[in-house]
Amino acid sequence: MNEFFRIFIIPGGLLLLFMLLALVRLILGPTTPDRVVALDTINTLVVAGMVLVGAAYEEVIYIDVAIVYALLSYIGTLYVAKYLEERPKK
Amino acid sequence: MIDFFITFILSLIAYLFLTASAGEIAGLWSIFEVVLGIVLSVIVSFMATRVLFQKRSYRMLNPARWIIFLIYLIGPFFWAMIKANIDVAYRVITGKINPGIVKISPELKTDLGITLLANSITLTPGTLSVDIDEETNDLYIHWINVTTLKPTTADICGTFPQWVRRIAE
Amino acid sequence: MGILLIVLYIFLTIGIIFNCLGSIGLLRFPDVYTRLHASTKNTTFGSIFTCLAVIIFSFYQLHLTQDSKFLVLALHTFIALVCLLVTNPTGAHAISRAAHRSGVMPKQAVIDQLKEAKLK
Amino acid sequence: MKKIVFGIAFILFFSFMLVSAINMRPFGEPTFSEMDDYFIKNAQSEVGANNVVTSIVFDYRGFDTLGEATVLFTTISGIIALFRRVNK
Amino acid sequence: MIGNFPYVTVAVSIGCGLYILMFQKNLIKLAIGINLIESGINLFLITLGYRKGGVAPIYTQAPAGKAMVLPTPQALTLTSIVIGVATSALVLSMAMMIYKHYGTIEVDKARRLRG
Amino acid sequence: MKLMDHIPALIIAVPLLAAFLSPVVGKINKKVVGILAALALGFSLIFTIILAVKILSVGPQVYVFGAKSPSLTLPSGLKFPIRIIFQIDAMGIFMGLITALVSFLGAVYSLAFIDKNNGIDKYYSLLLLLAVSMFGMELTGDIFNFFVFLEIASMASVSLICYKGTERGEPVEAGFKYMVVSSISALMVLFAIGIFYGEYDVLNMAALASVIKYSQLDKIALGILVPVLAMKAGAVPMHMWTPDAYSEAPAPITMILVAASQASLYALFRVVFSLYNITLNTLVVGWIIIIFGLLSMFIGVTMAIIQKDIKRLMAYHAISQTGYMLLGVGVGLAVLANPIALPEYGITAMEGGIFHIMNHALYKGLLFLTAGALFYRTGTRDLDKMGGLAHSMKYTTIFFIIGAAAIAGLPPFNGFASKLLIYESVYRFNPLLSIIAMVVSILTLASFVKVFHSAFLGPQLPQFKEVKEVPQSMVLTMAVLSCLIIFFGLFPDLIVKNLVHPAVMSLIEQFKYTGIVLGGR
Amino acid sequence: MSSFVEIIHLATLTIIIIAAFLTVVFKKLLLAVIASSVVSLLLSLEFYLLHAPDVAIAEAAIGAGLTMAIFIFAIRGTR
Amino acid sequence: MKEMSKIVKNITKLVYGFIIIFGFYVIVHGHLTPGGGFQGGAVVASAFALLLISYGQLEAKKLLKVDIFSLLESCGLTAFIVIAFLGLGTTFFYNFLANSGGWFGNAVTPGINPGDMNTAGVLPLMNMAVGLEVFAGLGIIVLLMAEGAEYTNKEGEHRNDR
Amino acid sequence: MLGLLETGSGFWNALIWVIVVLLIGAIVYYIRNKGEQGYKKNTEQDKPFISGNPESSKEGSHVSASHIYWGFTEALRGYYNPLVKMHTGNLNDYSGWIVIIMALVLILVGVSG
Repeated sequence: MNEFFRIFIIPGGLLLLFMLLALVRLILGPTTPDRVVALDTINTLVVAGMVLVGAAYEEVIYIDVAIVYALLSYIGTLYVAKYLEERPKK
Repeated sequence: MIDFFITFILSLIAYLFLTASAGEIAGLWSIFEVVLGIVLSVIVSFMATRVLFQKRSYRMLNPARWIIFLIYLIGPFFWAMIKANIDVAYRVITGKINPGIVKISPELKTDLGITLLANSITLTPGTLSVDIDEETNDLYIHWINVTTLKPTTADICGTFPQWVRRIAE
Repeated sequence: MGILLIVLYIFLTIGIIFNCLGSIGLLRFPDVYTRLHASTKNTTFGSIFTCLAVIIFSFYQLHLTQDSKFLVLALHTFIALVCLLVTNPTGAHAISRAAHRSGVMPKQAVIDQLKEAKLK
Repeated sequence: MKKIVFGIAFILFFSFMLVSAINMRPFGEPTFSEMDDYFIKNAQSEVGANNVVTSIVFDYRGFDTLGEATVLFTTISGIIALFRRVNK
Repeated sequence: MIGNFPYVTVAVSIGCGLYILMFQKNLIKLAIGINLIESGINLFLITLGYRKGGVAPIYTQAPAGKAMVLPTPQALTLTSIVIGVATSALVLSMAMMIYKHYGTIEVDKARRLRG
Repeated sequence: MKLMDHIPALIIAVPLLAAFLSPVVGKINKKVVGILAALALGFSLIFTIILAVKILSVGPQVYVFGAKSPSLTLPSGLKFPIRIIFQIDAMGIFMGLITALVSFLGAVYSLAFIDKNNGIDKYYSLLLLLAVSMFGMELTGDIFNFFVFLEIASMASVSLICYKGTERGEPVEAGFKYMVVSSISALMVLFAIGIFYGEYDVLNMAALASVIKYSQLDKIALGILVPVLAMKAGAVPMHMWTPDAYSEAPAPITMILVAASQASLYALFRVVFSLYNITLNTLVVGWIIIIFGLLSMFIGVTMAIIQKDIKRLMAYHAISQTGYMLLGVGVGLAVLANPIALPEYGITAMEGGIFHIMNHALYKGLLFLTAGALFYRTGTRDLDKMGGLAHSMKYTTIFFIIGAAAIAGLPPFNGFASKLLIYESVYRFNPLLSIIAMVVSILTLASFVKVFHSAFLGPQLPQFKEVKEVPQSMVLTMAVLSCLIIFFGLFPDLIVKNLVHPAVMSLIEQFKYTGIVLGGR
Repeated sequence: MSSFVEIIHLATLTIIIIAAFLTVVFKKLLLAVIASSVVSLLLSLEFYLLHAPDVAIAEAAIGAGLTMAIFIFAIRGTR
Repeated sequence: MKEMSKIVKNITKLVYGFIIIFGFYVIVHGHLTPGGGFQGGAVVASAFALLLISYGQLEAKKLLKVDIFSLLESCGLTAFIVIAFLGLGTTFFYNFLANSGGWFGNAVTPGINPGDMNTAGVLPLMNMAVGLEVFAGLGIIVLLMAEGAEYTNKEGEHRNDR
Repeated sequence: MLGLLETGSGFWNALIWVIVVLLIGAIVYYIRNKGEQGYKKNTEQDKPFISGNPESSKEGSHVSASHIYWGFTEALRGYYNPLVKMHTGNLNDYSGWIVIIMALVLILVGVSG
């Protein structure tokens, strides 16, 4: 195990474990926006975790995945938000 | 034409930033890479110029504004962000909240300015921009700790509007 | 090396703590807007620090080994960080606006000027 | 009645899936890897690409990729044909 | 410690997809079910190619002295993912057309062809 | 000659190129697209015939994509092939001939049948892609490549079924149903491929056949592959998509869809015979296939009798005829491990079943085309509303009689020859099966008498006074099919000896199939 | 240390399983779509952890952006 | 489909070009870094989806034309199959440029290296062709489904008539 | 010989069949020609009768498709009712049957060993 792995794997892993907390909100969330917020939080955590895990594996090319993830999860969020915005009120 | 050129330069910079590695040119890029980058940037400019320059405003081309932006980012913005996070952390732990949605009129003219301000507000103390009035550029802000019912702009975002005005107007 | 390691550990610890607080805040707060406060601010802030840790460490390694891959690591991490900084608050804004328009009102709100204004 | 029959069949099938999942070779330890070792060893010299996956996708199994692009083309043709307005 | 848990995930994912296809009545839900089976199978293929302690099969600036995971399943999964998005696009546009003509997307009601 | 070596690739590549170009051509001129498609498929037909002659005289062919030479299957020092290989033996080229013929005729028939609205270029490119995917399924020797082509086939056929969906809802509904079931089947095939890959790290079918052990996981793969491929072929009780899809598609497409479901039938035989062969428990799997066949025959034909929609009736007959093929080949499989019974009647039964595939494609194609001709002139598919059409559509009537006689197994048409082979050999296996097959044949005749009576006979109805004969190209297509039917009926021995028997032997003898790729072992 | 990687695997897979169940359970279509998007995003992370970055990019791009988009178009179209 | 708020639109303006250039980077570096035609194409198509969602349909239709995309898609596929045909001197899909010394023909140093763009024979060309096809194709899917959603839902039935 | 198809327990030759049919046809034609030819066209002799009654009008005599084989389906009502009910056109059933058959085949293959 090299230096990188030793330092970065535990923070990365912890970040990914915090997803479980967000998942609870995804299950409980009384309204739809709550669940979207949980999704957004999961995405942020995953991006940060991906950067750390990539650094831990000492694979520089892995960071590209994190960039794609950060850019595109945002689009998904926007789509849901747009749908919620246009939904006819009951 | 100048729009096209600016887009070209920006995308070339982004491309070169992405592909920096070992090579002949400045020890970072190979020649082939740069040539390919120029070709791709031309294509991207064809696709993105009409999106990036819908309104023909070249105000952001002034390098002085970029420096102010960097100073803003590192100085007041970052400091406010630290404050914000400690504040939210305190609220997470204690659970003391007193929320409400209030309206402020920062009186910014440009779209870029209002965008910058809104995103800054979202990342700073106890505030979250909920909605925007498209005509008058008024921001509706969710404030986690309402102290006054009729807040001024300074109550909520401190010196940000001045900074933003300096950067974007 | 010693100072660097300490800085690194501090940065990583800050990152983890704030991410953790963000997740807990997501659970603890009563309604969408306050949850957005917690999740957006804290997770973004935490991610900045973890990314900064990676960048600092890779610059140090670059200085040490002169291997170009650490430069790539630093640059790409920086780009990821910028993407996160640009997209996260915008996403939060979009969600909160959508939530308000779809009829989810803030709980325990002392004032709601947006509802009074009734945009469209 | 119908639902009960379907339910029983579903449970049976699902249990078969679980059995096959447990009977699979252990996670992370491939028993045979002759073909893949060939790819890993020879992709750089034969194709000249650093990325072994891309060299498989476009060279060793390039015909699959043609098929895959064709699938996308087929779908798009189908969707255009589905949403076209008939001019009379 | 991890055992065959990835394979179990695959089985559960495929099972959930099949459950949706068998018991739920919304056409768009059926598309989600197909997507779920698709994800399960993609995970299955990638899991087959994993080798403990391996790194990605890319030589560009890879860490030295490590084995590489098997590349073929990754190529196959790439194909399968694109096929999956094509499938869901076609299924969903057909569901929209059915709604246009029939005014419903319930499986029980959209069945003029029978007997 | 250099080009001769590349024919297997060209069969696929030429129609594919035409399919990719047809949207561009369609922008320029709409009328040219159809001719382009027919031309490309004509090239394919010619190439297929050349290849068939070569294979039947020289032996099975291989084509390795991207290798240093087209026949270099094994790079030095390897036991298994690493590239995608087309391995074409007699069975594959037999199916390829059917596909080439049927799709070419379908394209020609479409020239007049499909009205020239703004979707015409998409129609032809989808038709070409459907033909390509069928060729791919039949010629390929790589199991994952087979999956890709299966997926193209289902996409293209669904899009074509929905082609009329802009005006009515029923085609879209049929397409949706077909899409859901076919994507389930395709995904399950992919699952089985994953199991094979995980166990043996091999994707080539011949290499897989040489190492397969029939372990626990292989059994599960078999248990997934057999029902799923039988479903794509339209076996009862998973046949419900068939009448929907066949009845709502445009007529030439229905004809090609029959060939497409036979391609999945071919894949089923390939899996059972070439991949597993005698490692599996032949009696059980054989009986499973026989039972599929019996149920298909009987339920298909009884459901057909009560139908009122002409194409739906024919679709149920398609199910019923698929039952014959399954029955014949299933008997062959059940006695595969038995060295006495196999040459005595097993091979004959399989010859009957496989000859029936070609016959079925011909006469069912002809019948669907006549149904399309009726629809083209009358605008309805409801038998209750038709009547007296023999007065105005003479050629169509004659073609319909030929097709109906062939499907009912009346001598001297081709249906009789293949059914006779099945009856006699199956009688030696189990008399009951043979009797059921004959009863089904009688019921088939009965239901076609009904169609003939209600559509063609009777006085000329007033609403059909203006009806004329269909255009030239449609008549030509139907005439070609009728001539083939009569030819096959009069000289069945030519076909059976030269095409069907080698196909059956290539299925039975697994070592030949593996030997093409791995070198005679 | 490497057992920690296994814990990450387990957590990711557990979330995938739970989200798959949620997809079945949720009756509202939008929620089911959100849950399936969680499955797809977490699948991308799992691919990343299994050292398949090519597939992870494809899954992130298609699962996060495009599948969500077309599903939401479909829900809008059938309203 | 209406437009979204001003903030989202402005951010879209900035991010749109970056996503496209990043997608192109993923496409052309397919043989060096993770990525390739499909992934990059999907990323670029996501940029179109972003434009569509934040600017609304009317605005986006001025910028993105289905006809042009359809043409590009055919071009990409045709280029792909033509490259495959060019190898027909040896076999279909033969990599005739690899290790030839010319364009994209440098021999690669075996083992771990920083990556040279000018390698891998026809792979980069195929990547570009497939990337063109995929981004045009997925763009068409997104555009058409957005239009179809307006066409099929109940409110849009009378309003939207091309 | 051309057209000779060995079927395992016999043979089939379509040409011989055609020749036989032609022969029989010739015989029949010959016998038919032997019959009386003394009727005149367009008279009472030429008119068709059904059971001694004059033929009814042509439009009324056409039996529409759903009435053909009415007796057959009526007699087999017990078989047809469940069968038609099985073809619901419900998409859940389609996928359900596939799963049922897959489970059955898996059991059969698994048990048989």
